[in-house]
Amino acid sequence: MFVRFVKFLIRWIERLVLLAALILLGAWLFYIGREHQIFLDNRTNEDFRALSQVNVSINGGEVSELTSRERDVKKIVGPKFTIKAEIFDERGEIAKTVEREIKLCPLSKDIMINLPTLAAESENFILAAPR
Amino acid sequence: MRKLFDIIAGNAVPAIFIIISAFAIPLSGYSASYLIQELLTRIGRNSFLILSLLIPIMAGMGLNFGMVLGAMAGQIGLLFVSDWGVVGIPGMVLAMLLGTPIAIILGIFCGNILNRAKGREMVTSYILGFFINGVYQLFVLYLMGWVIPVTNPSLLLSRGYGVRNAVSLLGIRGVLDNLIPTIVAGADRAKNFINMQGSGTFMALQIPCFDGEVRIPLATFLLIALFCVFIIWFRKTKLGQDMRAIGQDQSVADSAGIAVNRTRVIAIVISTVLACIGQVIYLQNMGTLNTYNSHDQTGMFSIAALLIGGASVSKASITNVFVGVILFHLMFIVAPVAGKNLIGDAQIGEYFRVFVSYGIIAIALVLHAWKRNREAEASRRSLRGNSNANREGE
Amino acid sequence: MSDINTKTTPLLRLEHVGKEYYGNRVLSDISFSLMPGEILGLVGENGAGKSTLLNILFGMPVISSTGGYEGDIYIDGKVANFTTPNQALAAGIGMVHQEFSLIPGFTATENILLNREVLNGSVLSYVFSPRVSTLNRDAMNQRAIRAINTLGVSINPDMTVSEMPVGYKQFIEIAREIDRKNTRLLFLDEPTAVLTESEAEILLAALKKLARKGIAIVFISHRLNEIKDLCERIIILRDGKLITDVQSQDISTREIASLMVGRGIERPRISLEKSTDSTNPGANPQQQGKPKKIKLALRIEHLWVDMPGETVRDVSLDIRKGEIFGIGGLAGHGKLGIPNGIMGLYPAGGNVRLFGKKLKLNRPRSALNRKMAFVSEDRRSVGLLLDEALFWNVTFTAMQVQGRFLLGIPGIFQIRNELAMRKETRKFIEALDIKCTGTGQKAGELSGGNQQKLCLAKAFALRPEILLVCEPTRGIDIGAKTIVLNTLKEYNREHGTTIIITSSELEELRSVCDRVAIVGDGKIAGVLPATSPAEDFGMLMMGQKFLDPETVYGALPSENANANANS
Amino acid sequence: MIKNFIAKAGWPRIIIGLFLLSLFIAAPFVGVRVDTSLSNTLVRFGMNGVMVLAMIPMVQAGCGLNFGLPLGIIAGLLGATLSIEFNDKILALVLECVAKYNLAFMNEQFVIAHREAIGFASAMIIAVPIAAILGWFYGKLLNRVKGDEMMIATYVGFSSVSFMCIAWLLLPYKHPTMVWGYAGQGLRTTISVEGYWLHVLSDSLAINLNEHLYIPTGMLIFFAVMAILVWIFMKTKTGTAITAVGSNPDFARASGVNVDKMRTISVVLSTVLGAIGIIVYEQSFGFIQLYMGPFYMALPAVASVLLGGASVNKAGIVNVIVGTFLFQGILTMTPSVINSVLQTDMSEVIRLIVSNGMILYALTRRVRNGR
Repeated sequence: MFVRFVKFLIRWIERLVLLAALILLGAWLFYIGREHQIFLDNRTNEDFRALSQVNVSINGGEVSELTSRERDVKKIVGPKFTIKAEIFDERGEIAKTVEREIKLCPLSKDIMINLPTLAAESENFILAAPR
Repeated sequence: MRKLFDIIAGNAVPAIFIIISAFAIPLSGYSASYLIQELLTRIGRNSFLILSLLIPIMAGMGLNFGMVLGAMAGQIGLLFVSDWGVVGIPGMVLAMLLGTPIAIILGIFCGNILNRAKGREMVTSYILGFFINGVYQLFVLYLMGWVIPVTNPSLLLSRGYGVRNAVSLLGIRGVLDNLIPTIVAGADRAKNFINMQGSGTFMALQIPCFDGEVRIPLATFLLIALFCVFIIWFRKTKLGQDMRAIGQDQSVADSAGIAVNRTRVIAIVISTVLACIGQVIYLQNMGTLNTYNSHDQTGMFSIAALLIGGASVSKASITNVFVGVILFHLMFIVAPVAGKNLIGDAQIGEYFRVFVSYGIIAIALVLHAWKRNREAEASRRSLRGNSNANREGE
Repeated sequence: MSDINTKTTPLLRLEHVGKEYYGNRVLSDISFSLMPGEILGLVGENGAGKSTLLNILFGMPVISSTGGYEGDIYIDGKVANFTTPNQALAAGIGMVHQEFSLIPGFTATENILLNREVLNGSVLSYVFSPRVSTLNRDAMNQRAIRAINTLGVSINPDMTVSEMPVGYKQFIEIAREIDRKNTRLLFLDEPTAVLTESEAEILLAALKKLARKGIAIVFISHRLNEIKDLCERIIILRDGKLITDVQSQDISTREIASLMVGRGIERPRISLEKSTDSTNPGANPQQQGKPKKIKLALRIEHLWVDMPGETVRDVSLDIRKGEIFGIGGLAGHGKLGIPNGIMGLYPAGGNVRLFGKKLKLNRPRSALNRKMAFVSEDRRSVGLLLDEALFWNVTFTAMQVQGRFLLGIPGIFQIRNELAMRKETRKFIEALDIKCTGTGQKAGELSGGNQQKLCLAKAFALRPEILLVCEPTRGIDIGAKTIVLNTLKEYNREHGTTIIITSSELEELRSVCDRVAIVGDGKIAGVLPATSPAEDFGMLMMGQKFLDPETVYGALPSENANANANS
Repeated sequence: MIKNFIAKAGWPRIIIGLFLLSLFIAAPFVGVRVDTSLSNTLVRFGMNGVMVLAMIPMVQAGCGLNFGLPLGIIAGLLGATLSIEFNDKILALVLECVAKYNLAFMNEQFVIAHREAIGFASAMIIAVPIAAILGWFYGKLLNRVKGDEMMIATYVGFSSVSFMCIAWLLLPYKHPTMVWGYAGQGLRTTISVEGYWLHVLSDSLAINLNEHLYIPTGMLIFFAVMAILVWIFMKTKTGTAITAVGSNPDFARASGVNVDKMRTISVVLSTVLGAIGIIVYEQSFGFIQLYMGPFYMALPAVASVLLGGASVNKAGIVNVIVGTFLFQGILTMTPSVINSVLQTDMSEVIRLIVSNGMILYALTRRVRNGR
């Protein structure tokens, strides 16, 4: 009787573990498969002035050129991405190259990156996405 | 004579379709590569759905018109996934994963209803499809965005709740089909591809004497093959054996201690879950989800295709599925154009294929009932003992 | 065996087992025991209580759902009370039913091991259930072959059951029971009924072999020779009572037959005023006051009927005008097939002449048009419209066939006259004492006895010249029985209607009828006057060749010839 | 007493009836006029009644619910379109007859004045024989497939509708109001019956108490006449035999009834009623709906009769009247009342769930005598 009960219990525990594994799989798929929109923002804020030109590429993809006060949006899949920003000075030469790896909270869908802040290598360059 | 009738009745449907296609293909004027491309796409798109019908047939429950329940479950999974913005293969798998529990619940519901309506499973599951469609609409049209949070406003109707009629599935469009990109092409074209894309991205096969190019949804095919293996394996399991037993004689199976009702529910649950997965595969190929129509015709088209493949209400095999999907969709592709070229009206071809779909189901059902009544008569006759000898002696 | 008897506890022991269905006693005070390896023959008429006994021993739900049974059953000396067949199976009881319980599209192996398949273990089966592991076909085949070999026959284990001859199917059934590891007690319900003689011999030999291995067998058969040949002991049941429990060498087949049918001359008739005097025109024409020419009502020649389970092969009978003629015999031998065939309910052939004119077979309408009426043995599915009112039931046939109870112009527009229908029905409700709330009650709501009276009323409403009645007293209580039989007799006397009664209860036939025919194997085994001794009927029923052909009685020469030709 | 009533009426009817009642009570509070709703309900009742009536013969004969109603509807559509196509010729024919036989009460003016009624009658006269022929074949088919009638009826209905889709395109109709203007051939999807027999039944003897309350007396009387005819038919010798066949075919056979013949008669009758039903529907609706129009028309009719308390093998006139009223009442009231309350259109969903739920309920109900 007792043995049977224990066996029954073990079976159920195993099934629950399997179920949990499936739920975890779902969560993992959600985590790695989620599409995020990255808004690139080259505008002046309280701390930094807009850059005259910046070339941004995300995950080594297509480069987008943003001049002062321009915005752009890129889509990425998954929780991590690298951003590479080439900042030009007034003469049109690369003044600086910033490369960052950014991890996203999986629940927040979209973010905005303030490029002047990023260029200054200051933190807090991630802003809430515009509605 | 009787045997001849059985052979004709058994293969009449595929034969008629081969003849129709043989006339319609030249009339349509399509090129071989176009037809093959279309066929391959449609095989990839539809096979899984049709395969999901096999298990209830094995369990003697007839054609599972209730497979639309699974299709709806899959669509709900897709709606969530596209709301959350999960894309690519993870998105597709997640949609299946989300649809599965819904499909299981609906399958249990459906199975139990069918156990209460033994002997008229088909008409009941057919009506059940309509009934659950009402519940589905209630859910999607009123509850989503109102009770169930939907974050993505582009999914919702302008009034703020209820899902739009057309939902774009761009994020997962073709992800499975293009997972292993493969192209079969004539020699020079294949070279082009290798040169253009770099040999890494495309698996390109060259076939001499073939003009044109055909993309093969290889990953989908692999999944379908895997599923065929599953069915073959399933037939060999104890559960499959029990289903076959129940399909042939419920009372004998019951007296042998097989849990008949439970097994029937399991058969429907499996079918519903597979239909759910099948619908996700189907829609990842289509790329758009017609929230209120996509599942409508799923059951009818799948069943018609299976029957055209030579299956009957009580017997169906994997071969039937593939023969059926090829013949049915061949007709589907060529009928409108053939109609237009023949009579000058594409609408006729359109109606013709609808007529054929329904007509074929009607004929299959009639043949089945007819044959069953004849067999009942024959088995009654076999109980007669030797009195036949007497009659012949007279 | 006697030495074992003294040493070991019996495998099965019954003490004072009895059973009542709704106050209807079907089994009382049955006690016997069975040793391992013993073969017991169980004989008795239909309705003697054999099947109830089997149902009790096998734990069929019908027993527990109707209040269980009385007395005790011991297996290995321990009390056993099975409420489901599975418990009986677990205790090692195997049962081979009369009807095959095989799956036609499965092979021999698959049927023998149905739901006991040998499985390959796997991870999946551990996680989900053993049902998702694959079958081990080789091991299954080996087990099937072993079981088949035990029986001493050779059947290809991969043969599909639907392609097998009937005899093989029986062996597969038995092999299935043997394959169960723990089977120690095997019940066989008429296993030889469907076998040819040589197949039956093989089966009997196989059973003896099984018994030597220590399996006890209870063997039910109506073939007394087989019983005598196979069994060491014989138990005779009659009317739910155990009549005899003897060693088989101590009893002759004739004695068995007479004990089975039993009641014989020494017992009083049921309290029906059986009239052997001249009021009964057909009974003894020679003694009648005015010797007139006997008129034939029905002449049946070489009738065959395809009624499932009641096949009639070749029946010739002459039935006189105005007599009550009984048809008896064991279930499944075709006695029900005769009236059903004449009435056109099942495919039939041969010649049937009604008052000299040929009757068209296979069309119920033609029989009905010729003023024949029929009371079916199957009240619920053929006899009545359960969902309709009583007055529909009584008058429907008369309305359809004879155009009565209608208003309007025949052939153009006729509407049913419910007033007349109700009136007619009320007449019968009173005459037959049908207990109901009124003519509008649904027939399905009546009790069995009242439904039977309703069936009679339906037949009487046709004002028949010939009335065929099947199993008029099956499943109804004793009070209703008396009314039904008396009504038939009265009707016969008052209207001179020829009545043919088919019944499993011989005693009933003998009390009501003038002459009784006994059917065996779809043929007439013999026709006897109702006054003949019971054991003569018993011998006919048991398929014994009748000793004295002269007693195969028929008043008319042609009839005699027919009867002789058949026996 | 109450218990008895509940047992007799059955829970589904009581629930739906109370629901409908509450809708009527709630209507004034949300600004929906009760009299308008009542008129709408009555109009829909009259429109659909005959088609629901078409369920009775087949159910009574044990052929199950007539999901094959579209077959009868097609006959009706043929009758309707042909009556319009040959409208002039028919009128001319009638005038000729009037002139020839010189009937006292029917003169030329009378015919002209009643040309709509004549058109309507001609539609019926054309439709009924077509329906009878189709029904005869359909009945023969159903006799071959006993036990599976409902599923096969469904697909016979569907395939005949889709077959007729092709036919509507190809048949040589010429009448300009009916064919596509640009192609000059092929019938339109919806054809107006205005100028032919729009509201012939509805408006005859109609009562207009005020601008909101309208009772289509003529149509209701027509329905009543049809119902009484069916009721009388079920009381004739044949009707009695049909009922017995449905109740217990073995009994009927043993009583000398030709079971297959009775079944065929019932199917023919059902099909004819379906044809008449659709013409009544069209004259009130104002349009002939071709192509996929008749596709799902069987389901509301089936649901109505079940809602009225019929089962898969028993149905009566009361079931039809109660069921049609409840079903059409809900169909009328939910869009107006519920929409006003919830500010959304839930009628379609409610219709789907109620009608199919009702059919499911009937299909899963255990048949008592186990057949």
